[in-house]
Amino acid sequence: MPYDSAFLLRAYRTMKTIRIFEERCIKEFEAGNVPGFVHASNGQESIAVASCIDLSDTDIIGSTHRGHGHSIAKGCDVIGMMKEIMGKATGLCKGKGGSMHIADFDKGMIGANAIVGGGQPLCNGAALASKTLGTKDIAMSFGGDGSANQGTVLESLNFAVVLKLPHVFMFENNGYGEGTGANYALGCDSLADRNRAFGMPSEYVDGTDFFATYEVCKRAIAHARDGKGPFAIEAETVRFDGHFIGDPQLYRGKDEIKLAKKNRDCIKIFRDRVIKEGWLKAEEMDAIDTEVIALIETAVKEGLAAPNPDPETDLMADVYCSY
Amino acid sequence: MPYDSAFLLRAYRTMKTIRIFEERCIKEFEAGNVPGFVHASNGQESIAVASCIDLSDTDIIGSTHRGHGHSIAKGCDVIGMMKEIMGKATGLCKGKGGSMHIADFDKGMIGANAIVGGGQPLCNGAALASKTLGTKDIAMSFGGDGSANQGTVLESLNFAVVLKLPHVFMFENNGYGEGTGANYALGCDSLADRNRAFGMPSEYVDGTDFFATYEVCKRAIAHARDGKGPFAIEAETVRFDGHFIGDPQLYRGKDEIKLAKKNRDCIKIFRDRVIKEGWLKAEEMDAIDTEVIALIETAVKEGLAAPNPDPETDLMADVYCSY
Amino acid sequence: MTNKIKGPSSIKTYREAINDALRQEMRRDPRVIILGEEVSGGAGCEGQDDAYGGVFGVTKGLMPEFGRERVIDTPISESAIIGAAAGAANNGLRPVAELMFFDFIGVCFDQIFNQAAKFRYMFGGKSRTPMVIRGTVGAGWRAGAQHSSMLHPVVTHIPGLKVVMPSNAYDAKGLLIQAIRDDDPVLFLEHKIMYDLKCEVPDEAYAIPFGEAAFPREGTDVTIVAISNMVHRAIQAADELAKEGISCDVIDPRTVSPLDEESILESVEITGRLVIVDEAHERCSLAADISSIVAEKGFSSLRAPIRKVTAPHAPVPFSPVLEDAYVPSVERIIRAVKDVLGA
Amino acid sequence: MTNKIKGPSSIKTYREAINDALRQEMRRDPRVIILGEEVSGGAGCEGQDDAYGGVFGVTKGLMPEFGRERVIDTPISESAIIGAAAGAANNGLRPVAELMFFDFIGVCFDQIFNQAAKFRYMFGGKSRTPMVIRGTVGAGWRAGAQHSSMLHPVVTHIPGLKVVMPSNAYDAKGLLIQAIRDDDPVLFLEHKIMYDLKCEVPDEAYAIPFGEAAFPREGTDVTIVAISNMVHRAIQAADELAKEGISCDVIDPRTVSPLDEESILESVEITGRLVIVDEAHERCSLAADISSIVAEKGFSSLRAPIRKVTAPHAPVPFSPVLEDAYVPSVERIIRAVKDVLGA
Ligand SMILES: Cc1ncc(C[n+]2csc(CCOP(=O)(O)OP(=O)(O)O)c2C)c(N)n1
Ligand SMILES: Cc1ncc(C[n+]2csc(CCOP(=O)(O)OP(=O)(O)O)c2C)c(N)n1
Ligand SMILES: [Mg+2]
Ligand SMILES: [Mg+2]
Repeated sequence: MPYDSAFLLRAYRTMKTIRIFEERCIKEFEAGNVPGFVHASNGQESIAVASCIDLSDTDIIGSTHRGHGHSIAKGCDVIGMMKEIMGKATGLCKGKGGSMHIADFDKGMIGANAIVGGGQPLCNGAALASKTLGTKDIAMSFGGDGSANQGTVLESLNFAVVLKLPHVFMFENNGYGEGTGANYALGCDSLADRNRAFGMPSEYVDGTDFFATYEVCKRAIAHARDGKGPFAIEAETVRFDGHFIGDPQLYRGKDEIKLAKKNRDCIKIFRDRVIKEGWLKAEEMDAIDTEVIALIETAVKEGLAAPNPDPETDLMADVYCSY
Repeated sequence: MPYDSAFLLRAYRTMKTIRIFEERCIKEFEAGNVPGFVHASNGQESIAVASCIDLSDTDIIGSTHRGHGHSIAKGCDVIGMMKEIMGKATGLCKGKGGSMHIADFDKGMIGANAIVGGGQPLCNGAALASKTLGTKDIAMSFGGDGSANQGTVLESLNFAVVLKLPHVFMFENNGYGEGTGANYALGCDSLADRNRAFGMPSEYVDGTDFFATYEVCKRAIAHARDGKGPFAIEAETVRFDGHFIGDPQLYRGKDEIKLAKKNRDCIKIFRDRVIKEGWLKAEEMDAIDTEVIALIETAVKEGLAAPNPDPETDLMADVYCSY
Repeated sequence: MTNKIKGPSSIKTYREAINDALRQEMRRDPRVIILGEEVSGGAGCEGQDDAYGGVFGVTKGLMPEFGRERVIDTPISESAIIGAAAGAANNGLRPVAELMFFDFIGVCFDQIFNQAAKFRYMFGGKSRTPMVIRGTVGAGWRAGAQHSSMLHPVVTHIPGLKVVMPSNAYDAKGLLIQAIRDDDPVLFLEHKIMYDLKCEVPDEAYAIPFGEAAFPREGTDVTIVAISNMVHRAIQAADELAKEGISCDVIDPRTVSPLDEESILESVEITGRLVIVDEAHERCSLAADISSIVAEKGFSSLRAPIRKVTAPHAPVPFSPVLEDAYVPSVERIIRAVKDVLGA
Repeated sequence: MTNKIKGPSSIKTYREAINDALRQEMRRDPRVIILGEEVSGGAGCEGQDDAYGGVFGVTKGLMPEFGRERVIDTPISESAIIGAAAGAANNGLRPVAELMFFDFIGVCFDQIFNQAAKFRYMFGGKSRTPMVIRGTVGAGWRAGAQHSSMLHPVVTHIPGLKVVMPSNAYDAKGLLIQAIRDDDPVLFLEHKIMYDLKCEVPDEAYAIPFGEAAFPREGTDVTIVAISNMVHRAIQAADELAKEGISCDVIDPRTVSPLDEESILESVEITGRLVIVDEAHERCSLAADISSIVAEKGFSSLRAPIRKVTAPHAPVPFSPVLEDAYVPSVERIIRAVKDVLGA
């Protein structure tokens, strides 16, 4: 057995936590309990978990507008997250950030980012800190296929190579930037090839395959941690829901989502594989499902019950460290 | 004879005009007659001329801080240019632009640009105008090895591919961005390869060889004009002088410039070639030299004699087309 | 807010009025193109074309009429978008570029302030850059700190740019048509909270000149200058105050660069009192700007301190209770008016 | 402008004082790093290392002392530079990033105003971003429209940023040390015309707190607030006016965010008259900002219109005769002072 069962159970639990969290977010959004814009990452759980499962709390990730999965995979408290997404005072960011601005520095999660291409330059910085201080921590940035066309991201690739930064660039290619096809917006034939041309190792992987993705990430992380510089990964995946919750998704093909859910569900693929290989039993995973559902139920309950911030004291707090 | 002599004489005359213009700029700068920052392009003349010699006045070029050569090659009046560089009211831009902001819309020269990476997005726009209006004009942007790392340039490459714009991206690799080596700042092994990875034809050429450069440009321009989309060229070249006039150039190797002037002078290489091949006679070119020197002498004289702008009327003029 | 409308008209939303202006100008002038992310939507996808028509649906239906050649979906590359618009404007087109959220100027500001804004001046008056950048501004959508800014003070500071901020559908249509016909780069800022706001809008094309304020309420006690969505709160405040016998002169500059200084100064000459309402942060804001103009040119008329009612010096918070406290409220406007009246 | 200096000191240029501050803080704190284009120079070249030490020579000698690991030359990628600084600041370093010309914020503004400035607030007070961005501002170098802007109003507008604009070597050193030790993102704007300006500067490290103005001239007739290089013109004007018996109180806020409102208000309480001198364009400027603060909070003291002496609403022209007319002159300041005195 190439993976020990604790690892597999952890991977499964984390993916499932993301899935249930996202599904519940959608429900709570529709019920009017979640304000603003929410971008769910269900369908893409395998990448978040494969990327983060070997990272420590001092390794850094930088995320995107679609960041719930990365946060959960990096160890952020889902109850704190749910409260945050509901805008509550006891949320991870005291309700000031919301879904698009979750961060948890104690967990090495330096922020979702509502600006496409905002996070990659920052992860270069985290990697630079590690290199300068000699900590051996690495940084992993997440970005979508769409973000790969943002100049800030492109120049960050070169910058990371020049300064030999321990930074793994993870590009989740879910085929869409909002309602625009990656086929259209990426002028190149292969994003992995384009990234490689910047002078770093770069690999393509089927992101719906947890194990394949995990193995690439392992190599990439080792490369970065060993001081060999940055590494880029393009992981192909599927966005199960709209760009944002409420997106009518007119641009998607007939049956596209149905088929994807049937054939390209990374959690289903994981389950089938571990059962087929005899690595885990269905019951073990079913038990986790029950626990996860209960956990998210608690998160929602606590989220709904949590107090709102107080404009008197909170509106003007924390603009600066010192005044 | 693969090139007719009128063409060869024109190429020679234009390169020589640039050379003498730049050398004279340096002299006039040192004499205190040229204010501000001036970036001379001597050593790189072959690229400017090879790029522009086949372009019409309605084809567009966008240039850089090191833009005198491009302007001259595109047909801008050198007297108007000299006046502009001296800040005079009768300069090409009424003295408001200066060396780093010369433009001449009648000649399809839409501007030098003091922002590294400022011009490439604009040339996409010129190309888009041509495509939309169906004029068959092409746009050619100039940029240095340093500019290739600016996000605006990188995203413009992809943008041009996606919209299939008739835009030739010319990158003059003179080995330096100010006092930083291109080896250092470009993380990739080959800029031409990196550009190709964006999904457009891309070629490397020895930019000190006028003929090789001209042939690549011809192919690139034809490609763009035929509606096949953008094309990138990396032309290796030498900057004979400092980054700016007055730059002590401490970062350059011992004898580097001396050797370059000896072995990699694009005008010398051109002369030697056309004489060796029997395409032109030395005397023909010498006669041009005399004419060019006289022309630049006139430009300087007229420049020095030209009136300054009048703050009363000119300071607030032309901020807007309408108020 | 009654506009003298002659000829056929209909009730339109702010969104529809903008769409109408774009459509009429595109029909009239083949040089007008639209570009931006999702301005049509569905490019390179299996499903429907024109899937979005802009994420706020403002450009819906234009691609089907004018084709992908003139309604251009782009990669997520704002510098390339704005640069392409500016370069195209220099070369014969009249592009309307969309910044989905105006907050995204951060990744393309150079092309706006250093390029488009400066061409004409730098090049000695030899260029024209007839482009419009449409962008959504403002809080109220619970979109958080990076999608809710106003930022008009930043661009108003920059010479060479014109900045337009319509507060209603009628103005939106007329000002956008003017913006498209104008030969200078124009920033057309749409407050996202107003897209469903309706009023009567003429069917035919009309242009509203820049630099001419509107006067949604007339009065003699206090001048209130408000912009964009704040106009509606100012009107509400004025109507409340009217019940208490306080008469407010509400001025909507409509364009902030150029600014109709004269109308403001004339009003203050009568009222002697000024309150400025601006959803932007307070430092170096439009509110400060207008205050300083009056403190310089209308000082002798002033009978009370000039009050600014602005958003605080803090990013826009996500939590609805905080965001609601962040945006200047009708109550704060009323309080400010009473303050300057010493009431 | 006399600063009470105890202990050893020497005459230093503005450039040297900044270099001194960087060197002393880098010695004291290994977390301080410098990054930017040509901050050392010569990377990947055959010739000398530290070939530039910044194009203005400000960081000269630091790379030889601290190595390329802490004085980092970068590609021409300003978003990556500022992003790297911000990300590093979030993760244990105290970076000083250089924007060779502050005009280049156009290509990295997002990392400044949407990222670094907002982290602490968006993340509920859980982050610190102790970074400094040094940038050169201002006209006078005949560098043209894209290399001569001030732009401090743009960043002063943004909550979460601190903006520092020293007018002399003494302040430059003390304020830069404070900026490096400060836990918030600080924009440290150096007017390029002042690099060779000298004054007495203590040898030891010292920090000048933000938000405390300096008072280079004291007087009772008119308050003149001036910033950065304009302080010197204001002083010159004050000295000229003193000869005519007009007594000016010259205030140099030194930091514009935070701003020492109190000192300005106290001065106007005495003088009743205010002239503000700012090299930035006039619209939504710092001059407007200060004017509006006084028109709101110091109105009862005001005995005359508030005059702003600013650059015009035009890009910076290249031609020396135009550029000289563009920058606020001593004559214009004198005229403004006389105007507010009705003299
Ligand atoms: C600079 C910037 N431009 C545009 C947007 C609007 N926007 C938000 S998400 C998104 C699509 C991103 O696509 P991709 O990177 O593929 O990520 P995905 O949504 O597929 O996870 C866009 C255009 C933004 N937030 N920031
Ligand atoms: C955005 C921006 N960053 C930095 C600079 C300062 N600068 C001017 S020219 C230059 C070097 C450009 O190098 P390259 O593109 O190779 O052109 P070259 O000077 O060699 O012609 C730099 C860093 C600038 N003008 N604009
Ligand atoms: Mg995507
Ligand atoms: Mg170069």
